[in-house]
Amino acid sequence: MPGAFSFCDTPIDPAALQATLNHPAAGGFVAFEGRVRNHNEGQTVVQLEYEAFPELAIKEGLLIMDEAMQRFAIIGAACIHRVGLLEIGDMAIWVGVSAAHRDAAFSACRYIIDEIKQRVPIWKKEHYASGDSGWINCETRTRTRSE
Amino acid sequence: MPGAFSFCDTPIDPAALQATLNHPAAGGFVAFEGRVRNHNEGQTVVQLEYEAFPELAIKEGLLIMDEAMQRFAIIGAACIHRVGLLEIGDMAIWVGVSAAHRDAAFSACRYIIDEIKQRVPIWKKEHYASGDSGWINCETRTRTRSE
Amino acid sequence: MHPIQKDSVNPPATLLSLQLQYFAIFREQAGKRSEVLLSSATTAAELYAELQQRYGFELTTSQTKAAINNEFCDWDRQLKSGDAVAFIPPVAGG
Amino acid sequence: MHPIQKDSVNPPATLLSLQLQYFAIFREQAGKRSEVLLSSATTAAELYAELQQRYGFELTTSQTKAAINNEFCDWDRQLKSGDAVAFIPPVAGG
Repeated sequence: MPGAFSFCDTPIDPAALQATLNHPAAGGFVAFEGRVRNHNEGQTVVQLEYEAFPELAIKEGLLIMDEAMQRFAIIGAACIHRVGLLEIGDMAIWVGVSAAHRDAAFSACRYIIDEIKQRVPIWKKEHYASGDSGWINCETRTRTRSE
Repeated sequence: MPGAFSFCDTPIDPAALQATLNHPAAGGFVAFEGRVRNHNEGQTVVQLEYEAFPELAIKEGLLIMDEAMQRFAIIGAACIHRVGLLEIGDMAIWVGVSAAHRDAAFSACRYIIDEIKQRVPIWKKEHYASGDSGWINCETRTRTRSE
Repeated sequence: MHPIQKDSVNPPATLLSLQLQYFAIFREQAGKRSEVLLSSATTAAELYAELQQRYGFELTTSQTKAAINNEFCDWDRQLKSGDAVAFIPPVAGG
Repeated sequence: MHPIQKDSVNPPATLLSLQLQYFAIFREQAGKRSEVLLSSATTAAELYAELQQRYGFELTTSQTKAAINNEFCDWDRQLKSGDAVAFIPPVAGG
């Protein structure tokens, strides 16, 4: 079972994706869901925008899934990331991993989300209650823009 | 939000329980699902039976949930464990944890399932393709019983 | 409290009425889910030894835990009449 | 390969036709999603320096990655005419 990585621009419904990871040898399943938080570094977030470089992001995402399949004794892994405008509480990413034993499922799920956050070309722009907005990890390293 | 721990004797549907963990400050959610595997220690498992000591198990389960709420920066945690006769692929346990950040959610979810497996009075009897059956962690420490 | 004084609280002749619950492998080996037992045991450990003799429980006290009135307890816990006692074989939930 | 020989493959007068894509903060600062650019840059780093001048990109090359034809590449990667180039500001998925 190869690892799956995809994007969507509508609400994530993990049920169908999770069903692809079911396997009679799978004793453990771990899922991570990233959701839009109402705060970040002391600011009140009202809305959030995700943008991806799709071709490169899919390529890098699939590479990470393959790395997870190689490094951990897992049966299947899948990830879907949403792009576009999201509201507080909306699911931005879902990662699911099935394995015979829970240790590999936890480790692989953690590996996948950590690597995605570091390597996959996806950007997040937060819109604050103050009216400000900013591209996370970009503006903070240069100056704060007010728009 | 106190941690929730409960038993059921019908298929687990985590959706309603997971909804109780939603919170606008929750940026990360981690779930663990334990399912009935088709094999264990070289034997083919065909069916599985869970039995609990309900009063003590609920007490110990709630204690573990409280420990997780104290030890990790999490927003909510819930667990449901099924008892009775389960088939291959059936969900035996679901643990869900929401937190502002993923590190706490992963750590707490792992803590909860590890402690439950070690401390909560629930027993598992596997029925094998060979016709044998055995109480896990009990028979293996004494002798293998054929019934 | 001197141990000898402590033991003398329940002289050997006194039989306690105990409510036993059996789970998992103990339920199968005892052939019952529960019973009321009259016992001369004064501690959880003595009661377990009695049940090992009666039902052939093979798990040692290091593999097993004792619970009285729905709380885990030490093996040297003194029993009193009316106690609800259960012994906990190695668990395997999740 | 001697570096001077390598540089001479693209003499300064030659303009390369490059397909640029801009994402996130670069898209906003450039004011466009993509463009075809005629450039005298010979490496990804030279091209990025040119765009910093043109659009005021403030992120340094240590904060940014280069990608050519949908693959990450080194900053000293030689450009050739027709390359699709994108610069990757710090990512924040998940």
